[in-house]
Amino acid sequence: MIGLLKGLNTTLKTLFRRPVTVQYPDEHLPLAPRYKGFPALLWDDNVQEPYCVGCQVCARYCPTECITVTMKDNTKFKDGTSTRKKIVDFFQIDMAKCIVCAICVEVCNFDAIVMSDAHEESVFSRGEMVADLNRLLEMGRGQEKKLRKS
Amino acid sequence: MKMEAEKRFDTVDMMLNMGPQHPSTHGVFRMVLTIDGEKIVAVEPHIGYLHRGTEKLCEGEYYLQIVSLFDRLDYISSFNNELAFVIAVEKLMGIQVPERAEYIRVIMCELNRIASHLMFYAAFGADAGAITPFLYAFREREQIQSVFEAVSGARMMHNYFRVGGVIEDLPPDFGDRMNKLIPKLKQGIQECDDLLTGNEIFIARAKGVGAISAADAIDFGMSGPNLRACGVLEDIRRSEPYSVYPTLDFDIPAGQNGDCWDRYMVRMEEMRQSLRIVEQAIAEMPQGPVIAPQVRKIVKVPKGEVYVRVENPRGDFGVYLISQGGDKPYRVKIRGASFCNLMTLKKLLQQCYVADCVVVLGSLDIVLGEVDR
Amino acid sequence: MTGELLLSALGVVGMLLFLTVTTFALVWIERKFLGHIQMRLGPMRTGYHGIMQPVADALKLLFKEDFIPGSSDRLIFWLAPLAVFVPAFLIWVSIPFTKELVIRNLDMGIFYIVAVSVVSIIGLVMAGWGSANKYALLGGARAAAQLISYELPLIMVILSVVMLSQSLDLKTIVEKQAVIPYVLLQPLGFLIFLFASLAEVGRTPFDIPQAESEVVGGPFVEYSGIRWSIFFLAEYVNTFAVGVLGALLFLGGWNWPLLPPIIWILVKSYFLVLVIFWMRATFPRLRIDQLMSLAWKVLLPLAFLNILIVGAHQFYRWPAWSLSLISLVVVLAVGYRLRWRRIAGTSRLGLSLATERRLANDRTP
Amino acid sequence: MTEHAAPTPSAPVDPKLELMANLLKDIFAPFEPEMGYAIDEVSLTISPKDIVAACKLAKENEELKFDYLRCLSVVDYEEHFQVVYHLYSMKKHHKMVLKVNLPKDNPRVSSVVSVWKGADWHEREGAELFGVTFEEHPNLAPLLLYEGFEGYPMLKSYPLGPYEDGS
Repeated sequence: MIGLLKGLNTTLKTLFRRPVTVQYPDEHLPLAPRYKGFPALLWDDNVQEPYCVGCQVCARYCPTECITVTMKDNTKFKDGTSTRKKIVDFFQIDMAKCIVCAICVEVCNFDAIVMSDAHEESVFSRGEMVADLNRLLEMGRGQEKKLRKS
Repeated sequence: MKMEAEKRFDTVDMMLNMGPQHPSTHGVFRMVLTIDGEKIVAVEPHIGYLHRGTEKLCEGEYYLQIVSLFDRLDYISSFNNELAFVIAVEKLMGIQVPERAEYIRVIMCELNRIASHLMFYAAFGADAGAITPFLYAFREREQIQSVFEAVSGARMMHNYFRVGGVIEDLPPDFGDRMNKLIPKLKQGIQECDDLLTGNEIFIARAKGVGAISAADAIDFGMSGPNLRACGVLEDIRRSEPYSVYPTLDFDIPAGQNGDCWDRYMVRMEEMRQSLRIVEQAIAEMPQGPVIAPQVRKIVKVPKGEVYVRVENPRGDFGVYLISQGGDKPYRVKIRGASFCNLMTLKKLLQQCYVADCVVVLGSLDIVLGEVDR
Repeated sequence: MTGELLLSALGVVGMLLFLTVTTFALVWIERKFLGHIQMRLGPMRTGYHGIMQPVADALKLLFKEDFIPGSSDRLIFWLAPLAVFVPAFLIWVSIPFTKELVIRNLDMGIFYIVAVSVVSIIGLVMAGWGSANKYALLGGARAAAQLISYELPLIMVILSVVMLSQSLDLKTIVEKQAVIPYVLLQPLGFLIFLFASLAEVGRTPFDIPQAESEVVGGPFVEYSGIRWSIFFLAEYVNTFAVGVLGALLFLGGWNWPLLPPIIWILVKSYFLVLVIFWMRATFPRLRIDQLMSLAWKVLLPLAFLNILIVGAHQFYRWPAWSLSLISLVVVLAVGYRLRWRRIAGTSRLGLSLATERRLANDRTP
Repeated sequence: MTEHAAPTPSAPVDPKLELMANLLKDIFAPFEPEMGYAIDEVSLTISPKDIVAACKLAKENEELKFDYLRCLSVVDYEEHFQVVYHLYSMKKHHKMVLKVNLPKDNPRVSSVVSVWKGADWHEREGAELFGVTFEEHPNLAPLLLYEGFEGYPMLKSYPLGPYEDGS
C-alpha cells in the first residue's frame, strides 16, 4: 500500500508545478547556436554572388545523394570584380532526402554551405521539397553566424 | 476415450498477430502468438520491417559518411553507435585520440545512456499500463537532448564523432548547462523512482515475469542490462575497456533473477552510475585539441580487420570492420545488441500471459533500427 | 395522470441533458487534470483553456465515417453500443440528487441500480464478439470475466450499507447519514466499494478489457465515430455514477450544512471522480489473473467480513465508534500485509563493485 | 586485388597475444589451424568440416570456456566465402576468432546452433543475405528481407544501386 500512496503523492506534487511544455506554433523554444536545420547557401555580399563555385564535393559526399550541382564560368571573373573563376550554375537539394548530417558543410572548401535554422519546412507535395538555388540562398540569408569555424 | 459431450467443449488455440502496427511492439516488430485463452502457448517473432541494408550501404560509402549511417541503427543511443565505428577505424589506423576528445565522447555516451534508459522507463511504464511515467521520463530526456542540440546541433542523429576525435569542441556554455542539468536529472530520476518503483501493482506485473537463467542468457548471446539482471557482472566498459573508462570510477549493478523487475532495477541504477561518470568526466576533462592532427577529411584505412564492441545502453554493440585499403570499407558487420537480446524472446515468453508478453518485450528494451539494420 | 407523465418525460430529458453536459465536463476535467499532473497543459486551443474541446471532439466523432468491418456480425455489432448505453442511462432514473430532485424514487432504488447496471456486461461481450477481431474478442472475454467477478464484492458491500441503514431506499440511506457519514463507520467498506466499482467501470488500474498496450482498446477496437462515442459516453456516465453512488452511500449525500444540498452532492461526486482520475494518472494496470485473485481472494472475503462485522454490530448494538475502529483495524492490517509482501518479495539489488575485477588483457591463459 | 582475408602480420606484437596464440595452437592442433592475427585477437582458420567439433572444443575446454558467441559474420571475398565466429569467454575474459573458408559455388557449413543458441538468427541472416547454407539449422527461414525477394543482396556481385521507390 505504501508504494501506491507514494506514487499518488508524487503525481499530486507535480500537479501544482508549472508545465514544462509550450504552446508550439505560437511559442518556440530557442534553438541552440549550433542547431542543424536544412542546409542553405551563403551569399557573398562583397561581390554580389554566391560563395559556392559548384565544385560538387558536397554532392559527392552526401550520404543520401540529395544534392545536385553544376558549375559555369563566372562572368564577374572576366570583369575582374570577382576572384572566382567558376561559379555555381545549378544547385538543388531534395529536402525530402536530406538527413541533416552536415557532411556537406564539413567537406565544403569554400564555406559556401551552412546548416541553417530552417526546420519547419512542411509542404503539401514531395515536389515542393526540392529546393533550388534561389530558395537555398534565401534560406541562407543571415545565417553566416552558423558557419562552423574549424 | 473422450465422451461425446466433452469433445464438444474442446478448445483450439488462437493465433494472434501482434504487430507490426501495435502500440507496444516498440516499432515495427511483429510476433505471432499462439494463445490458449490468455496463456501464451508459442511465439514466433518476425523482424525485418525496418531493414535498410545498412551493412551493404556501408560498403559503398566513405568512412566519413558511415558515421551518419550508424546514428540510425540504434536511434535512441546514437552516440554509442558512432563510438563503436570510430573506435574500429581508429584501431585499424592506429590513431591515438586526444584525451579531451575521449572525455567528450564519454560524457556524451553516458548522457545518451541516461536518455536511453529514460526512454526504456517511459515505454516500460506505458507497457505496464501507467501513462504518467512516459511523460515524466520524456521531460527529463528533453533536457538531455537540448544539451545534445547545443553540443552537436541535433537532438538525435548527431553525427558528432569523427575518426580521431570529435568534429568540434564543446560549446562555451557547456559547463553551465551541465551544472544545471545534473541536479535536475538527479531529482527527475528520483521522481521517476518514486512514481513507479515501489508501486505494488507494478511489482506484481514485473516480478518473476520473463525470467531467464544466467547460463541461458549467455548461450543466447544476451548482453547489457538484460544479462546483468541475471547476475552476470559483465560490462564491456570494464571487461574490455575502451576510451577513458578505466580511469573512471563507477559500479556495475546486477540483479539476481533475470526477470523484468531486475532488468528494470538494473537500468534505474545504471542511470545513477552514468550520472556519476558524467560528473567525474567533467571534473577531469583536460584542455587541448579534440581531433587527432594526422586525420584528414578523407579517411584512408590500411588493410586489416578488427572487431570492436562497446557497451551500448542495450548491451554489446559490435562492429566487424574489414578494410582492403582505400576510402571505403570492404565489409562492415554490425552486431546489434537488441538483435541478440530479442532472440531470447521465445524462451522468455514461455508460460506467460498475453499481458506479460508486452511487459517482457518492453523490459528487453529493443530498438528495431538496430535489430533490422 | 398526463401531468405526471409529462413531468416524468421532462425529467428524463433534463437528465439526459445533464448527463451529456456532465460527460463533457468530465472529459475536459480529466484531460486538464492528467495534463497538469504530467506537467503539460492539456487542451488549450478551443475556447478558454480548451473548455470547448469536448464539443469539438464530439463534433468530429459525429462527422466521422460510420465504418462496419466486413466480416463482423452486423446485428450484434450494431446492438452492442445500445446494450451498453441504455443501462448506463437507466440507472439515473432512480438516483436522487437531493430529497426532491429525482425522477422516480423507488423503495428498492439501490437494488434496481445494481440489477440494471449488470446488463451492460452483455453489451461489452457483444461488441467483442461482433467485431470479428481477435483483440476485441480477447477484450470482450476479459470484460465479461472482470465485471462478473467484481459484481459480487460490490453487491456485498452495498448490502452492508443497507444493513446499517435498514433500507433499500437511497433517500433513507442518505437521511440516516445526517450526522455520521458511513465512510467513517466503515472505511473498509468504502475502500472495497471504490475498488470494486473502479473495476466495474473499467478504469485504471482495472482497465484490462480496454488495455491500450495489450489489446489496443479491446471490445472497441473496431468501433469508430458515433458508435464509439456512445461507448465513450456510457463510460463517463458510469464513472460519474460511481462518484454519485459513492457520495450517496458513503459520504452522506446532500447532507452537509452551509451550502445548498445540490451543491454538496455535486462537490462530493466530483471529488470522488477526481480521485479516480488521479489513480488513473498514477497506477499501472493489473494483469487479468491478478485481477481475478484480487476479486476472489481479497475483496470478496473482505466484503463478507465487513458484512459479519456490521451484522454483529447491529445485533449486539455496539456503539458506532467500535464499528469504525474494527473497520479501520482491518484496513490497516490488509495494508500492512501488502507492504510486508512488498518487502519480502523484492530482491535487494546486488550492487557489486566491479572496479577491481581483473581485465581481459591481464589474464594469462 | 586480394588474396586472403585480412593482412596477417608475421608475429603478434603483444606478448599476451602470443601466449594466447600458443595456447590456442596447442588446443586446436588436431584441426590444423592456420593462425592469423587481427589487431588485438588471434584468429584460427580451420576446415569447414571441423567447425562444430572445434566450436564444441572451444566452448567446453577448461582453459578456454568460450561460452559467448560475440558475433557470427559471413564475408564475401573474391575467391571464397568466409564465416567468422567471434568468441568470448564470460568466465575467463579472453577472446578469439574462428574462421572457415567456403567455396563460392554451393557454400555449405554446419550450423553451430547446437553449441550456442545465439547463433540462430546470425546464421539465418547469413543464409538469407549471402546464400550460405547452414546445415542442420533448426529453421533456416528468411529473416530480414521481404517475402519473395530474389537474390542475395550482400554479395559483392549484387549491385548497390540507387534507391528505387516501390510505387
